[in-house]
Amino acid sequence: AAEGRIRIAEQFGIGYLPLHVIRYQKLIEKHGKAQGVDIQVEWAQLSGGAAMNDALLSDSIDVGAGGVGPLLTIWDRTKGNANVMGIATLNAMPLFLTTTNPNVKTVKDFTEKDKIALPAVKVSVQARTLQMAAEQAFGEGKFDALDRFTVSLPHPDGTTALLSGSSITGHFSAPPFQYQQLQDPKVRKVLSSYDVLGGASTFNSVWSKKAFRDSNPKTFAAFVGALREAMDVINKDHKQAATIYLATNKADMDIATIVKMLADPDIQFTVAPKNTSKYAEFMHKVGALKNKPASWKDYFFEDVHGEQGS
Amino acid sequence: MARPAGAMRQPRNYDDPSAAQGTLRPLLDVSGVTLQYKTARQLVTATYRVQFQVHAADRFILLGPSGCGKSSLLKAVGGFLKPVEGSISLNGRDVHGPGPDRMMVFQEFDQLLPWKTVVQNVAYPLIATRKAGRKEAHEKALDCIARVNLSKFADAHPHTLSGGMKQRVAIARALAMEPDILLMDEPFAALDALTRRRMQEELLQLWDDLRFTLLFVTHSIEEALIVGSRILVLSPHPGQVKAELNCHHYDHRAAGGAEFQAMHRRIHDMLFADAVETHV
Amino acid sequence: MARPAGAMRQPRNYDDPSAAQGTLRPLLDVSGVTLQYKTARQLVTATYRVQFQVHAADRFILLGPSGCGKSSLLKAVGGFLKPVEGSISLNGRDVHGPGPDRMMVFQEFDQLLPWKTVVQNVAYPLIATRKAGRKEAHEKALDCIARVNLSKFADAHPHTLSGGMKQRVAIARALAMEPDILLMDEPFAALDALTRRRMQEELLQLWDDLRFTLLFVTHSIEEALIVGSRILVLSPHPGQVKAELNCHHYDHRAAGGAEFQAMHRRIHDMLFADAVETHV
Amino acid sequence: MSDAVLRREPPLRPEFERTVVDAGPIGDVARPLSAWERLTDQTALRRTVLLLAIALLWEGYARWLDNPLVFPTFSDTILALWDGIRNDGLPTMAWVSLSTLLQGYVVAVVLAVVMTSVAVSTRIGNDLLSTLTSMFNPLPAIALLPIAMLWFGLGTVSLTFVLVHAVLWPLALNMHSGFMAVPETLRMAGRNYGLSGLRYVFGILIPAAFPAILTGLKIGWAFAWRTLIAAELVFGVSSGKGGLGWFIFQNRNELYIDKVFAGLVVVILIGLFIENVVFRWIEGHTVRHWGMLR
Amino acid sequence: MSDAVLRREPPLRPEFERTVVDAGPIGDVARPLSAWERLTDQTALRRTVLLLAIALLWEGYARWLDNPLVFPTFSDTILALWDGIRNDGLPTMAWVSLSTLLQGYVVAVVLAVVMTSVAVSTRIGNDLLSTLTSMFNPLPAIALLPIAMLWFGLGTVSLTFVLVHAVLWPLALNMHSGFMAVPETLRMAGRNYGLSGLRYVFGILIPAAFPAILTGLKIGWAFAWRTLIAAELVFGVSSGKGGLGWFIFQNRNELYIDKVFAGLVVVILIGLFIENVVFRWIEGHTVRHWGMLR
Ligand SMILES: Nc1ncnc2c1ncn2[C@@H]1O[C@H](COP(=O)(O)OP(=O)(O)OP(=O)(O)O)[C@@H](O)[C@H]1O
Ligand SMILES: Nc1ncnc2c1ncn2[C@@H]1O[C@H](COP(=O)(O)OP(=O)(O)OP(=O)(O)O)[C@@H](O)[C@H]1O
Ligand SMILES: [Mg+2]
Ligand SMILES: [Mg+2]
Repeated sequence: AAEGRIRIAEQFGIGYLPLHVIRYQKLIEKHGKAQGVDIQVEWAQLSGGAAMNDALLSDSIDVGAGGVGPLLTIWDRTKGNANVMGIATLNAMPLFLTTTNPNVKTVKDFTEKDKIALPAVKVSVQARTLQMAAEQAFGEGKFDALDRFTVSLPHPDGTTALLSGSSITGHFSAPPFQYQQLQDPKVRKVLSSYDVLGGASTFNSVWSKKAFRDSNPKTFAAFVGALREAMDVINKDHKQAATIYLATNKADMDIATIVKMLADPDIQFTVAPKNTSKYAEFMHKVGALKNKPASWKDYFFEDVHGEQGS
Repeated sequence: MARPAGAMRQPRNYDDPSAAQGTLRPLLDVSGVTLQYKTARQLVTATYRVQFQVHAADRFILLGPSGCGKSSLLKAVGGFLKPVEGSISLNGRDVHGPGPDRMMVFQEFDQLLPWKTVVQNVAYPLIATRKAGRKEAHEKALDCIARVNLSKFADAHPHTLSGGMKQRVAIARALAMEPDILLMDEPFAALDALTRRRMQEELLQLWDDLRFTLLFVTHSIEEALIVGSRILVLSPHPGQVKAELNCHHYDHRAAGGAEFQAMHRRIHDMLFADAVETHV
Repeated sequence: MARPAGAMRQPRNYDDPSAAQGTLRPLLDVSGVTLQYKTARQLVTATYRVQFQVHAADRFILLGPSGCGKSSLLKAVGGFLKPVEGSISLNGRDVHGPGPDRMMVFQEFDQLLPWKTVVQNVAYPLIATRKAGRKEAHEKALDCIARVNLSKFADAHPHTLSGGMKQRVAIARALAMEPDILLMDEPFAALDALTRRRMQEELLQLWDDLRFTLLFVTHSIEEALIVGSRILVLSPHPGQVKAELNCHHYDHRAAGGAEFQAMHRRIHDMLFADAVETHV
Repeated sequence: MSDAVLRREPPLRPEFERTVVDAGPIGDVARPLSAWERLTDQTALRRTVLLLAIALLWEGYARWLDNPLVFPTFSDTILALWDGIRNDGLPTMAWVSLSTLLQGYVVAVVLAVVMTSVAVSTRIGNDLLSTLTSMFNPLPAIALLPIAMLWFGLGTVSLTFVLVHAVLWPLALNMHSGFMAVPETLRMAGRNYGLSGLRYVFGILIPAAFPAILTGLKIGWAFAWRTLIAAELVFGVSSGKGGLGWFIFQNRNELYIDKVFAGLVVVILIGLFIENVVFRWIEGHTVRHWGMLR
Repeated sequence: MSDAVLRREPPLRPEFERTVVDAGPIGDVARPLSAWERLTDQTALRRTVLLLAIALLWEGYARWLDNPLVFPTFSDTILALWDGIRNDGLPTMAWVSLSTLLQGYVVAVVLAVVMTSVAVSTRIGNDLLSTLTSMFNPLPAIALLPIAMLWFGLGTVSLTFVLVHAVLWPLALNMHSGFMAVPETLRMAGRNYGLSGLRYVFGILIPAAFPAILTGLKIGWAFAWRTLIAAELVFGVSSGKGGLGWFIFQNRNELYIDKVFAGLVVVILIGLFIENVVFRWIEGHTVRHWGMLR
């Protein structure tokens, strides 16, 4: 394809703030000009990993965005043909397992009577993290000990189900739902993904086909440059970032809530992958990945290889 | 099986009025009945202030030109149509809706239930009204089907029958019910001369056996004279009563006679006079 | 408007055979036609090896008892039914499927298009076959509707008509087409004596004007004699040819006469003989 | 048989003749209706009362439930609707959805007519329609998504494609079975006029099967909405103009359940309008007017 | 008018009478069919050939496309299907889905019969059905999710509820319009027998409207599948004993597109079976046998 066009898909949520900033401040256009190309940017919002994959593989978009799990899966499946790889990460965020059951202090305390909602049983990042936590709690190989308590529910439905006191007593979700849940005194945090992985971990990344990067080097570079600049904007001025978030999402949330979220040390906006290889190893071990990456550099383009990643 | 063409019903002493005077209250009292159809765009008056009384065991004929409201009148008596003016009462009680006491043979060919075979069609009303058990109804149905000469087709579905055969099934269905009042709307119109005659004889024979009350629409003067005991002559659209005539003294044997011919001509002229009025 | 009842078609010199001899090749040749209906469970033979020829300008009558296959024969000529044996040819060419050269009046009341008004129903085939423009068709339709005495109901939809009125519309529709061959299946069965007579006269008048070929099913011997020029008498189910008779010399005025009566009786006996054979 | 029956004879009555009055000026002699009858005769009124009752039930149940995160009250929903109209551009969103939907609907109707026409004309066409319908009708929209994106990319065309899938099969099914149920006499009348092919389909089959086709259109309409709303969630928005489905999705994500319900109420209102105004009008001027439907 | 026409007279022919042969032994005199005619007469054969052609087209297009992650070839799909049957318990999953589906279907059918019976008996019932249908029919299943969870919790009952929603409205619509289109004469015949209420509905209306009802049942069946597959993802019956929808969802998430297609093929196969065996049988023994459908 000719240089000068990039189609980016994003999803819903605070995690995609860097993309919102890029869009709001027209950063790609700016970086493109610097390289001497006029870039036409098209934005789409898609609602889930599967739609993202369909769109990317059918060449409806050039850049997709989503969780670590889908990135690893699509990298694994397209290795050798479409060659999809990560461009960079968007953030590192903790994912919380919350509960309304007062008897549950650790994951070991879940019983038959409990139901844990996840966005997708077995395959979502939350499900993988829960499996890793189970393995840590119950011993090597027992990663599926909690699977039978889990049910699939989209975050909003899971949240309402948890808060309205139905049979859902546990929920492994993501920002901002987990914070909304914790505002309710009934709800407590059982686990954070940071505990399981031993530190900050990437939640969302962006990825594309190798072919796109090869045939559009300048556009691609402009996108990476824009992404880095957006990170700087966010990290320097929480207030401005929050304003942009509200403007692009038409959400009438309280600006202070967002600023507070951005100021949370657990929430980082960075292009450097954090603890992704632990996921990769685990997924390979349980058979979800056929290829075992030697390091995170196997599934990210060189553009971020200089970062302190893991 | 059908009887040979010559067999006739037993003679009755109609000509002795004192013997004939039964109850004086009519069984069916139609008084001042106006029937109208209202559609979004127009209003059609089918009959206008029609008045007649039918006594028990009458064979009452409605005779009139096409479109004069004969079917509508019959439907009103059957309880399917509400008069906008006047009243219809049966045994002194106003008619409210249809019922199995007044079995109807409709003019249309599509009155049989397509999902039932001929014998099922005839047996069904017997079963539905609990007049007979399943087996009894079946036997009775077979018997009536034989009378209309359709035994060969007892297990056929209605859509495989010819027009006349369908009408014969409908007749068998009505006869099997042995209702107190039988409403028949040109039941023999689709039948050939031979079959028609046989059906007329069957009907009269059955009447002789059961003495039900018959309300019969026809457009054939001859049929009216043979089948009926009293004839109501209606004017063209909208139907109004033109005359009521006695005709209990004619049967098939009388058909050739001079008196019969005179009566035929009288009615004929009555109807044709109209035509001249209207169309010249 | 309809003519007064007395008006008759012009006299024709039927009795001079030399004048009548036109072409010798028949227009319609039905030879050895067996018609069968096959359903999953049974096989019904409607007619068996029926043979007849219709010449141009014939008024050919099919006469026979109910269920003998008259309608089926007419449908086969119309191209709606394929014979399983024998052949039907028109002008020397085998009949393949229906066409507007053979306009058909069906026996059923539901042959009118319910979504068209009376006048539209009559005009539509003219427009569909491009025989006339929209306006011309409309005028012609109104004219034909007047002939069947339904002008008042020209804008009514078929479901608001009585049975006889529906049939008259179907007749008007066929007449308006002025087809070369007109197939009519008991068209007057639902009509009262008066209307029926007027329709018969209209039909004969039109025939006199246009000299189309008429194939006409009826179950009335009298109607057969008056309307027809030649009668095919069929046996009961399955229909086979019993006789072919000439009757071009009868019209309404002849109806009372002795010769007419004799012919009537002859056909009557022919049909009733059957009845005795079959039913005793 | 008893003798009593045998002897039952009607009384002899005198004959009479009457002169007939001129029937020209007979007008409407219907009895006047009572006020109550006239009121309950008004379909619009009856249905409005019904809708009010449903709204009241909703309000009552929601208040009793007292769980606004799951089931907001009717009044809250109406407030949210008002807010959505004023601040979130709900009418524009509804219009975006509606216009996409109409496109897909029209395409599907045309396709259904073409396919069923072919199906009634040839035996192999019949086989094809029947096979395709039974194959594709049960497939959920998501199954078509990859193909849609492959062929048409992201955007309205793909949505239209999925909508066509939602409408086409039920409509074709209804149309086809409607065609098949057309009475033989009517078919014969049509073929007697020399009609064939499309002229036969449009001249005879479609009007004769119109009650069934209307049902198909209604079902197709409803399923187009269902599919559109579900598909908009997945396809999301491109180039910034989301529809009703997106509005619902977004508000669900932000847990504004009252706004979710407001979005659904818009769908319901459009549905009521289409049924009670558009389809009712069509029915009144076609099948009811023709006496094909009570 | 030309004189030629006026003078056209048929020739006079002699009269004749014939004796009629005994018609008793007339058998089937149909002409024997040619081998080709007999072959193409076999609906099953024609449809099998058609299916093979579709499979070939699929294989060809997929090979040409060469994008197995979006559109796998037919052969790959069949291999994946085989693999799914042997290793992933696909038959069990299909059975899980099918049994849930049947439950919802049966409930919906019963409800539809009840609702339309009420609707034809009373005017307010008619209003109610029409209003409810136009309100709820366009609502996507996700709109019912919160309510379903509230009332029935997670699990099969909720799934059934959503299925009922998918089947009920289109079936009720078809049923009701079928009832409304029953010819007046048949209605009158039924009422003449003194039938009313449910006996009237079951004795007259349902058989008379059976072609429309069958269409409704077919559409309902298809939409039950669509909804089930979409809803299983969301309601995701507790992990472990998922159905076909779950199988498809999981494999889509893991990008095993050939398995996704294998799952869809199972849906298609079930659809073909139901249409060509079950519904065909029903049609053959009812509406076709009764001459109500060609
Ligand atoms: N459903 C209807 N809607 C409107 N008008 C109707 C309806 N049925 C009948 N009519 C009108 O009522 C009048 C009388 O019709 P009806 O069927 O009673 O006549 P009829 O005497 O039975 O005629 P026929 O001998 O032709 O059957 C006709 O003018 C007809 O147009
Ligand atoms: N569609 C059909 N399927 C099967 N059998 C049929 C069908 N139509 C007619 N028949 C049978 O064919 C025979 C002749 O029927 P047809 O309608 O031709 O009779 P007809 O002479 O017109 O009788 P009528 O005077 O009663 O109208 C009958 O025995 C009938 O049962
Ligand atoms: Mg009548
Ligand atoms: Mg016939």
